[in-house]
Amino acid sequence: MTGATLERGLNAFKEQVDAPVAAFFSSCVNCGMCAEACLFYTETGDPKYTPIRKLEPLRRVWEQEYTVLGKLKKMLGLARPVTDELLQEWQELLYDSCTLCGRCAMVCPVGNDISYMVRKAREGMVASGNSPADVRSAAERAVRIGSPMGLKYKALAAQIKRIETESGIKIPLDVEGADYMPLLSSMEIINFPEYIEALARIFRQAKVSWTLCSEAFEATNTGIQIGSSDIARELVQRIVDGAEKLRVKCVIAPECGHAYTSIRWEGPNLIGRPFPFKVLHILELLDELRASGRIKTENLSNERMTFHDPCSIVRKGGVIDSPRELMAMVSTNFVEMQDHGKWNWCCGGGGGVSANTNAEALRLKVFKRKKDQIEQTGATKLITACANCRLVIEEGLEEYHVELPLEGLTELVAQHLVEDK
Amino acid sequence: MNALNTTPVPIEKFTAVEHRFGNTLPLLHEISHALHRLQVEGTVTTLDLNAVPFGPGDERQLVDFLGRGEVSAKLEAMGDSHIRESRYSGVWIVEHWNTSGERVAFQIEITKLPALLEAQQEDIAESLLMLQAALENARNGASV
Amino acid sequence: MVDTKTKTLGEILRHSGVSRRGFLKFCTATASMMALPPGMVPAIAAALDKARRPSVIWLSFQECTGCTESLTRSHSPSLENLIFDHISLDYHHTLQVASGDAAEAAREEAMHANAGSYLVVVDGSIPLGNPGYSTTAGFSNLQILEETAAGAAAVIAVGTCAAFGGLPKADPNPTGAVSVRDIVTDKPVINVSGCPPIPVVITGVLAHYLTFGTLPELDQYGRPKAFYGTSIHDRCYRRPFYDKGLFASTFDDEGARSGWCLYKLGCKGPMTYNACATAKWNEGTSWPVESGHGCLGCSQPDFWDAGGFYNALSIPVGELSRTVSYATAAGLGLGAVAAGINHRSKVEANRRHGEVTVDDLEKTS
Amino acid sequence: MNESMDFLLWTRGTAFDVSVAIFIVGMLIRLFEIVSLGRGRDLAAPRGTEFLPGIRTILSRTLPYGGTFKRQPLTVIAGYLFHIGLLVSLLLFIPHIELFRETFGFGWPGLPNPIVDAAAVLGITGLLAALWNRLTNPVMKMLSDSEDYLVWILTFLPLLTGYLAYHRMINPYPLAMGLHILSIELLLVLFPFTKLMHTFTLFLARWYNGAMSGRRGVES
Repeated sequence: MTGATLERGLNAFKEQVDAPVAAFFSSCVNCGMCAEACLFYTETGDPKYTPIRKLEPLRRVWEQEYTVLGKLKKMLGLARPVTDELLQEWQELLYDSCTLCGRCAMVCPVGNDISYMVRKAREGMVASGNSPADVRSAAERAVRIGSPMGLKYKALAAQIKRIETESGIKIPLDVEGADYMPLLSSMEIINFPEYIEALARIFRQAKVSWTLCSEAFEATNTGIQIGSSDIARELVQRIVDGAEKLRVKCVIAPECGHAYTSIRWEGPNLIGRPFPFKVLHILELLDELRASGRIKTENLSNERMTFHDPCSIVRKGGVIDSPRELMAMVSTNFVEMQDHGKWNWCCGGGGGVSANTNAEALRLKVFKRKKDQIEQTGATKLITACANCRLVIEEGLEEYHVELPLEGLTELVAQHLVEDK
Repeated sequence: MNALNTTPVPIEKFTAVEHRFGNTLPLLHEISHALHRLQVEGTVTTLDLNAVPFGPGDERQLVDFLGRGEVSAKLEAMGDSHIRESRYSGVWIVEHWNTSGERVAFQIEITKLPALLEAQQEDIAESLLMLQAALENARNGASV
Repeated sequence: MVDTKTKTLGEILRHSGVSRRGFLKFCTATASMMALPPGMVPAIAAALDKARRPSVIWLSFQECTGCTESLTRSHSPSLENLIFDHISLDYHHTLQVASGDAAEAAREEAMHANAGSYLVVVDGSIPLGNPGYSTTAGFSNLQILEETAAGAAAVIAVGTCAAFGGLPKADPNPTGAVSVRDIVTDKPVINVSGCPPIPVVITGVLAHYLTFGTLPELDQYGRPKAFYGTSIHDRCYRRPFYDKGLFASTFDDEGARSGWCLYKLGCKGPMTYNACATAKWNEGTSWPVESGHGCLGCSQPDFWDAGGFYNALSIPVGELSRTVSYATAAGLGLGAVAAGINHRSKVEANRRHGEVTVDDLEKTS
Repeated sequence: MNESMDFLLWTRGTAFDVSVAIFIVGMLIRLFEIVSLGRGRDLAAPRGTEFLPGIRTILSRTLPYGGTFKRQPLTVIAGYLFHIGLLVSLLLFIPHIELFRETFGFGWPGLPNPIVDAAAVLGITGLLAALWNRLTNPVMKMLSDSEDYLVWILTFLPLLTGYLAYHRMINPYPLAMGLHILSIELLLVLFPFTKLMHTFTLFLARWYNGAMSGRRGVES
């Protein structure tokens, strides 16, 4: 098969409709409550961004292919078809204005999981060639080069070398039989290498057996972002292969939202078998080390800090309490945002939005929600656990001329770590 | 017959319970308003109680409530009629029976004097003729 | 002897020594019987004073004589007697002395002598299935009705059979029974429905015609509004219990003893229009609801087919449980078919899935 | 002749049987259609369970989240009003309970008519408010298609005709009751083929949502 066609797109939509999708569409009464949970609506006031409306193409396919009345209408020519024009128009709605944050799924009175369906609808968009060009090229880079940002192992090797020299800590590489194999996101390698150093210091202190894998270090998965299970499978398979080769017990997802989703929740389903290793988010691991007393902190900061919950890790990942426990390890003046935990508002850049230049203006506009939320807390430092959130927030704050330092939670823990000299 | 008498046939003892169905109260209010109209405007009102859906006991409750006043009249014309004032002056209870002793009308009149008690114009005219004829007879020598 | 055919009612009464008071009392009773407001008494008196005696021909078709029984055993015979004294009942199968040719001759004579002004009273429905189902003197009911109604001023259909077809018309209507109104379309037809109708309602209609020489105002079923204007439910003394939600659930429970609403026991009062609640039965003694039994709805068309007498009005006529079981069986079958089709559709879509690689992201045109 | 009684008997007889049959067959087809699409087995190691969180979400979504309630009070209040009004009128009016008792062989206690009457008024008010909201709220206005308005009418008519029949505001009564039953029959016939289905599928939808979240350790 070569190339994307409408026919392949329609077939993909058809494949994606399952019992939950059918139950969700059957249940929607167009009450519009999901709009009120979506920052793309609340910040623009434009009803076209109402979450459930973004699913119109998928809804039509469901209705026309899987319901008695819809089939009848289609037969009589009364059904509104899904055309290429419709899909083109919907690209903005399914990509630019949805971060898959899943907040709408929390408020829907009939219980529709809209982000679940957006993720599925994107499969049809990809197969019909209606995915955004930027995300497309990122996917190409990820598959062909190894990372969406076009970064190769060489770059990581250089960072490792630099960190080893600066900190004097050896970073294990390709160690067979290690317990933990942390993954990294390209952003961490390029923008936040402090994360790697923090890991090294914490693991050294906690005497954790760990290793990086030179063949499987990239955690990000543009297949998930663009919405192609086939591409996502290829990328996940690389990690599985690496982990299996090194026979690690546990793979650690980095401070990156969608990477956690792709390796923790979608991965086994993509490759069609359960993993022979565990998958933990770094915050979960740190919390385990804390609980078992293997790491301790000192010189707690009394600076007013707040925590931004990355949607994929918290609301959609279930890592809700660990960040709170860890914040308590580093700060005596931690404040929650008004809507926090599973009710948190998205930074506006998840789900591939930050990689999509078409969405840039809109993303900066809707960032106001996050900015207001942060300002309301009066915090002077913002902590998060997702490199993408971190970049998006930094960019957003700059746009709104807000001066506020940002830090990753893992680094912060490392900063306050009690280390045996 | 004896056999039948000895056959045990249980007969349920039924004591009629009089329930208050609440239909008299609105009627009493209506009477009260009518009485007020009689006092102020002199308007006469007649209520046909055959048109009121009484439940068992409702009628007795109403009649007991109205009680007995000073005036009571009995009329004998095509069966008996009882016209009596209730304890509320101006409120009259009028009942008409037919010649077979069955009640054919039951009314409450709110008036100074029920019209039926007055001598009727046609009867007066007839009476006058009869009286004159009787006097004529007397003058002609018949004994009075 | 006064010639009752030419004198007015007023003249006849005065001649019989009835005083004006007596006459007024009679008028009061008549007004009450016709369910007219007491204020109408003077008008009734004036009208009755001048009323003349009409000729009445009574025809009986597919009936049980219950309507005649109801009328003749009514609780105020002297009042009806008065009325009947002043109508001329020239033909009535059951009541007349004459029989055979003499009877039929009496009917023809009455029709002749009073052409265009006599009243026809009908009880019973008319079978159209086969004229032989019901005949009188060799004539089918249809023939007699058409012939007799031709010269009538109006026809009074007494009882639910004559008014709406009644029991003979009940499903499956073996005789092809129809109502008077189905046959007589060019004359006023007054329906006095009920099984049987309340006697004073029958006499009330006659009294109305006698008094005013006109027919009373009718409802959409051709029934006099004065008697059929409000439903049993609206005039029921047990209505407050309905409103409070207090219902008897069986005929011997506490609710039944306390005189609560009989809706659950199948009372059709809400849909039934009749004067039972005020006129009552058996010399004004009681009426069905007062005696503890729900209204059967006998004065409504098709009451016999309107569901079980002891089923609440809200319960549909058919056998709902049966419909539910059949439909469930059918639904399970069709549902399995629909499920099969959907399943196949999805399997087919999965089969047609071509792997999307990064080379497939661009549209081909 | 006898139109309104014939009409009432038709609505209580043939029409009722037909519409109940269509309703049941349609419902089963629709439910089979949904369930037959299946749900892939989740191979990811679960953090939590599915069953109880699913049940929990079925219950918890009955209450609105405070944040959205503050943003759209009218949607929430109108929704509550008409749903409660509808359910009370449908399930707690004694004549209706008699119908259920006849159909299923069991019944339950009802409420006094004045309370049901008040619930019906609330229901009607709620539906009118919901319609107004649908016509004026920009989101709902944009989302709504003809089906939404059809469904509104199908829901409104039984309440309205029921109210009018109970208060005997349409005469004669057999016509009023016939109209009321007919409006229910319309509702029953179209129910399985419109979004009225949410009455039943929302339990599925909420369960799926709660179960999928519960598996990840999130209470949704």
